[in-house]
Amino acid sequence: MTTSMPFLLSALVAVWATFMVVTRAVAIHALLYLVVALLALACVFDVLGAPFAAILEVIVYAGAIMVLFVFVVMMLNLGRPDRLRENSWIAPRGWIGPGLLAALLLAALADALVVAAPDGGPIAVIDTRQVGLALYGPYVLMVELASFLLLAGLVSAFRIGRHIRGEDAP
Amino acid sequence: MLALLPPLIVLCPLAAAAILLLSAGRMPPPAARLLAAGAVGLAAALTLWLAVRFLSAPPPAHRLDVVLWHWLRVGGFDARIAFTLDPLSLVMMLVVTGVGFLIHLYACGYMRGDPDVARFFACMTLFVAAMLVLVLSSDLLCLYVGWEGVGLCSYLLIGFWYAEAANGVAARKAFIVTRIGDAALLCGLLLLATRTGGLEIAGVLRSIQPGGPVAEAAAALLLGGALAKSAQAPFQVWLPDAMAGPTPVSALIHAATMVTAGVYLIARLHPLFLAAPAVMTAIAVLGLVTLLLAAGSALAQTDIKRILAFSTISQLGYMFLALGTGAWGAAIFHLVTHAVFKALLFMAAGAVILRVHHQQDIFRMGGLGRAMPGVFAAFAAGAAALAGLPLVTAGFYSKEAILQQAWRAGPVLWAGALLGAFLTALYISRCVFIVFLGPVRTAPTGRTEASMAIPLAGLSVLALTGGLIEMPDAIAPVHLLFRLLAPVLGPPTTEGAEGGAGVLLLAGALAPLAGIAVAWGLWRPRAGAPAPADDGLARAARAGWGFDAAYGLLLVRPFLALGWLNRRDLFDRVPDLLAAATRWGARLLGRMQDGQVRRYAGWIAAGTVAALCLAVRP
Amino acid sequence: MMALYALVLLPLVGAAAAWLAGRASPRAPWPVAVATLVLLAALLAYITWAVPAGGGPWLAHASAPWIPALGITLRCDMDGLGLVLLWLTVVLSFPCVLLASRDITDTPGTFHALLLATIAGVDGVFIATDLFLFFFFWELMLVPLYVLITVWGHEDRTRAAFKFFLFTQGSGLLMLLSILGLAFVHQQQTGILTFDYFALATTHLSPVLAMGLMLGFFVAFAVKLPVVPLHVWLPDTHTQAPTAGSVLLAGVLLKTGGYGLIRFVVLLFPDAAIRFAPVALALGALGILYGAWLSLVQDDIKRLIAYSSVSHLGFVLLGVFSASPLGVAGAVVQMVAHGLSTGALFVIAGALQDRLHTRDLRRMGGLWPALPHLSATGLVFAIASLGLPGLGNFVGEFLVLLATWRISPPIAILGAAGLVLSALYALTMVGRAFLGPPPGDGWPALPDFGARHMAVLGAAMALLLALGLYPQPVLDLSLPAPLLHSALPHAALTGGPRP
Amino acid sequence: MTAAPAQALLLASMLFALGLLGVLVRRNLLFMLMSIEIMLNAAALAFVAAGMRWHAADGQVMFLMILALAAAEAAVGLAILLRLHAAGRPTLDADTGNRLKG
Repeated sequence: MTTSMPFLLSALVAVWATFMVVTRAVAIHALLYLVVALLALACVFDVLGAPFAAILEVIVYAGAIMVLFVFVVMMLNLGRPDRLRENSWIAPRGWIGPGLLAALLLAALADALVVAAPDGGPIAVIDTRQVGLALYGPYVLMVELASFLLLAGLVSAFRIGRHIRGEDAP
Repeated sequence: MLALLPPLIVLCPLAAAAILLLSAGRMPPPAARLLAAGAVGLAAALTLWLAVRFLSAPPPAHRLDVVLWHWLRVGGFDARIAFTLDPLSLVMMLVVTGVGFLIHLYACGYMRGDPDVARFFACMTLFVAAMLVLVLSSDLLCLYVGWEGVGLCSYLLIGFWYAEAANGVAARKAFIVTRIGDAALLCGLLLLATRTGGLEIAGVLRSIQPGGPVAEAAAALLLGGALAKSAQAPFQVWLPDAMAGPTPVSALIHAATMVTAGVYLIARLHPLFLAAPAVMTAIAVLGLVTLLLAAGSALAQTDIKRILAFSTISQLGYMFLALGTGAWGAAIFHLVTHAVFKALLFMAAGAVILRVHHQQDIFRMGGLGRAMPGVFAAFAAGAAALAGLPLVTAGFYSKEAILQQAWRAGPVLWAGALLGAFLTALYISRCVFIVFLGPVRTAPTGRTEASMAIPLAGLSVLALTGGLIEMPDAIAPVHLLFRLLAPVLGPPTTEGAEGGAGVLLLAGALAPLAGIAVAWGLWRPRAGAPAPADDGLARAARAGWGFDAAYGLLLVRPFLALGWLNRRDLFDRVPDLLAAATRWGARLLGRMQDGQVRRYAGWIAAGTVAALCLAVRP
Repeated sequence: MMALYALVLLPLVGAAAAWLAGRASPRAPWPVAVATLVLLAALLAYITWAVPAGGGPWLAHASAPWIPALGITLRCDMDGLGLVLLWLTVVLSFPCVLLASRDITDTPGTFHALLLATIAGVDGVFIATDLFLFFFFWELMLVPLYVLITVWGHEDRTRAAFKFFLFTQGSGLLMLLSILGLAFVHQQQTGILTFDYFALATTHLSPVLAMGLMLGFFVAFAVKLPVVPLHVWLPDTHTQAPTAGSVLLAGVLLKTGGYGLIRFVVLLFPDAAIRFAPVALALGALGILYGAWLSLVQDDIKRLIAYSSVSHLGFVLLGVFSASPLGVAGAVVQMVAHGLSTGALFVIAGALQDRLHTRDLRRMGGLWPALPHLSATGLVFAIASLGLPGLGNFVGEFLVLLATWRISPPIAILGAAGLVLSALYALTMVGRAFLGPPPGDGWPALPDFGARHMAVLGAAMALLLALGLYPQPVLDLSLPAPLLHSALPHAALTGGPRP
Repeated sequence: MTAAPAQALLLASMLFALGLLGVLVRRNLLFMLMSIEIMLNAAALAFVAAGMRWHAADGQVMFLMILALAAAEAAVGLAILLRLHAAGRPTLDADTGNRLKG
């Protein structure tokens, strides 16, 4: 089984960066690692022949959503005490159970892959046009659903975040 | 006409009991006394008339069957309420109604002033009715009705003065102990009914196969019932306590009639017992053992009624000894004479007790012979009959008949019975000497009523002369009773031991005289106050040789203790356990939903992993 | 004969009337209930009188479609067994209403309505021969009684009622499973879905299946009877129920268990029942001894009586599973006699609680001078309860023991030992409650039983005496009618156990 | 340029497991949100890899759906987070989340 170098590299970066996200104590560091992981994932998408997905990953995820996170982190006003508390919260003892569970999950998934490994084949690029045709053809209902979802998210985020200052105090 | 009489005789006391019960205490005491004594007196008169009619013109085969109605008829089993009149039941009826009437008469005087006299007489008349049913029944199940009925009346009357807690306990003890025997008797009936298809006495006796295990088992089970009812070892413990009842009750139920029901049962079913030799031996041995144990206990008692109670047990032992040796007629003879003289003794003792303010300790009495000569004479007559004073008392002749039979069955039995006769004379003479002779310790007051004196006089005469109906050949060949009973009990076995008959008679006559002489030596009136012996042997004898304590320790206490331990019902814990398990499980599951986001996520993940594992590798 | 339906409908109509009357006036429901019972007794007398002479073992019949799609009909048949138990129900309803329920002040309309509804359910149980209908009535008698206990019971009523409901309901579901299983097996064999008793009786069952289905029925009826390991609901329920509920429960509802054992366990599954008989006999003997033993050590008078019920009904189990007409007749007599004697004892216990405000025997004693009539009736029924010959209980116990002895003498001996224990607890109860010295400085003036109580209890005593001395009418009626509606002559069962 | 779908799926599995680890381990709501983003991305990757295997656009359509979902989730989640912070829970401790009520 051969593996292309770009896939391997970006995959490694993605896993490493993700691991760093999970283990960082400082929020902004974790966030930056998350951006790195997302960018590596975009590379993976590209290698898998999904350039449209790769571009959206960069623009929407790493660009828009992560900026949202950054804004929030800035508003949270985090400092040294937060970092120390964060360090105490991720003490090694708490890792055992979740680690076992995650390892078990990974093993189960890997096992599933061994049982029914999809055979590899030549990668054909599926471009934006094809995606667009599918999206506004058979999946048009899902587009509507996604728009509803986003609208609902917008409204609720607005509703929840409206009274943060001032009158909410009581 | 003759066939109407037995049911009518039963009906007299039964109707009186029903009226007294239904009046619910509203009947004035004189009316209640009149009704009860009148009803039993009427029954006695009818019985006497019946006896005359029966003896003057005996029905065919000397028996008269009166079927009243079919009681149970189902699935091949048939039981009837039916009476049989034959010489045996006639003799028993005469005893029950005759002695019963005199005791009722006596009770009219004895119970004067008791506010609850209607209840007393209701139970007494009911008892007479039940006892009559017992002796008249021609069906064993019908007999069982009377058998339990007399037990119930005994319970009610022992506990008559219910305000005293001890009386209630004694009553319950009497009922329960006899009930144990009743259960054995019932099992015997079940066995017989299964084997013979019915419980009619004649049919049962016809179908007996001698020596078979069925006969042995049935006889043993019936013997259990008889032993308990007649207070024989090992069931004798209830009778001394039963003296808690009023004295007429002790006289009627616990001396004259009910306790002899066991003797009657065995005599009635004697072919069954003849078919079971091992059981016969057991009867004789148990009778002898009881006779000696109880005589020993009587010797150590201080309560006059308890002396008489142990004496009753001892005399019943004589009857069982006779039964065990096959001397049915002798047993019935002694039953009759004992009914007379023991009723007399109890009633005389009751008269004494009334006059000395319900004092029952003989060591606080004394010198009463001068103050109440009539009662003294009556008691002395009874005591002489009990001791078996030669030639002039009824007790001598009946005891003599038993001794003769015991000699034929075996010298050991005879020697034991003779020792018993000596002890009997010893303890009753002790009682007479201490109570009636010597200095006065408690001054008697009042007078003995006429209604009490008349029965005493009548029974005194009977106690002295009643034995003349049946005499040993060596004295005079009079066999009125045995010949009367012959159609039921078979011809009397008077042959054998001819050579030694005179010697035996002499020995039997000397033993009571020796007892009286020794008693005179020990307890004759002296200057100092007599005191009860208090060594270990005397204490053991006074306590009835520890049977009570042993039963309490081995049976009653463990049973009750286990019951109290399990009072909350072991099985009741099972549902509680189930409920606890459910609650525990609920708490466990509830802990999973504690509002901790991360734990929820963990559970979701765990569930996912589990589902995944199942989906991938089923 | 449509009169059979009226047996169920009349109490239900009476219940509705009592409820409506209760809305008008709190004193109105009682006369309504009494009138309903009088009508019911008249109706039953009419049914008894209308039985055609020599018309075979089934005395009356009624049938109408109910849910045709599922083969469920409103089929009712009455045989002698049913008739005897119906009479017991009607007779015991009178003490309930005449003696116990008049003093109910808390919404008496609803109380009487529920009481009558329970009676309607019991009536239905004794006549229904469609298994679905039977189950319907089985539940109908359960639910009103549950409410009766929960609302009008004593201090710990909620728990007791809940226990009662769980036990009877849970076992009832087992019975429903068995009913459905039997109906489905029958449908597989014949293609007809029916719940008809007589049709289902012809179903061929494999031994294992028959045993399984029989056990479903057995558990339901064993809980009701009750049989010893399943009896635990009974003492609590009896103790906490209002007096009328206790009387009805002990006198009548327990009998539905015995009736069901005869009608549905032994007759529907004769082979399985005979194979199961050794276990059932052992359980019966255990029940007799265990009930009597625990009865002896109770301090609560109602609990004592409740455990004595467990002991008495062990005889019923013995009789039913002795597989002989003798035993069944004995079981029926025992049920009737137990209903009368224990019902009366519960009336007396209830009266004691009303007067002394306690059921604790340790706080009683010496009541005879204070309450002579009450104490005397208590003594009389205690004596009946200990099985004195000449009273009904003895006839039942003797016949059962005789039938048992034919099969297994050791079991019969254990049963006879129960008679000793019954004397022990009955006399202990009398001794502790009525005899002995009164506690402290005597009892204050207490109202004794009046003429109404004495008359009703006296009637019960007279019935017991009649049952004890001339039980032949009940014995003749008590044999259950054979299964097949037409062909079998009556001798089929009287001849002994079916092969 | 070849990459077996199995390898892409393996990568998705690893990322998902890491994300799960983050959700379970971290007490800070902010980090939990980040971990959720990782898990969403892993799922998206699995879709894209599947689409690649079948040469179909459906995988990327699903990716778009997940993207919308993630955007909505981030918006609402971050809003809640800010509100919590403002309402006196500056530590953003998830373990005290059960005290939301009352």
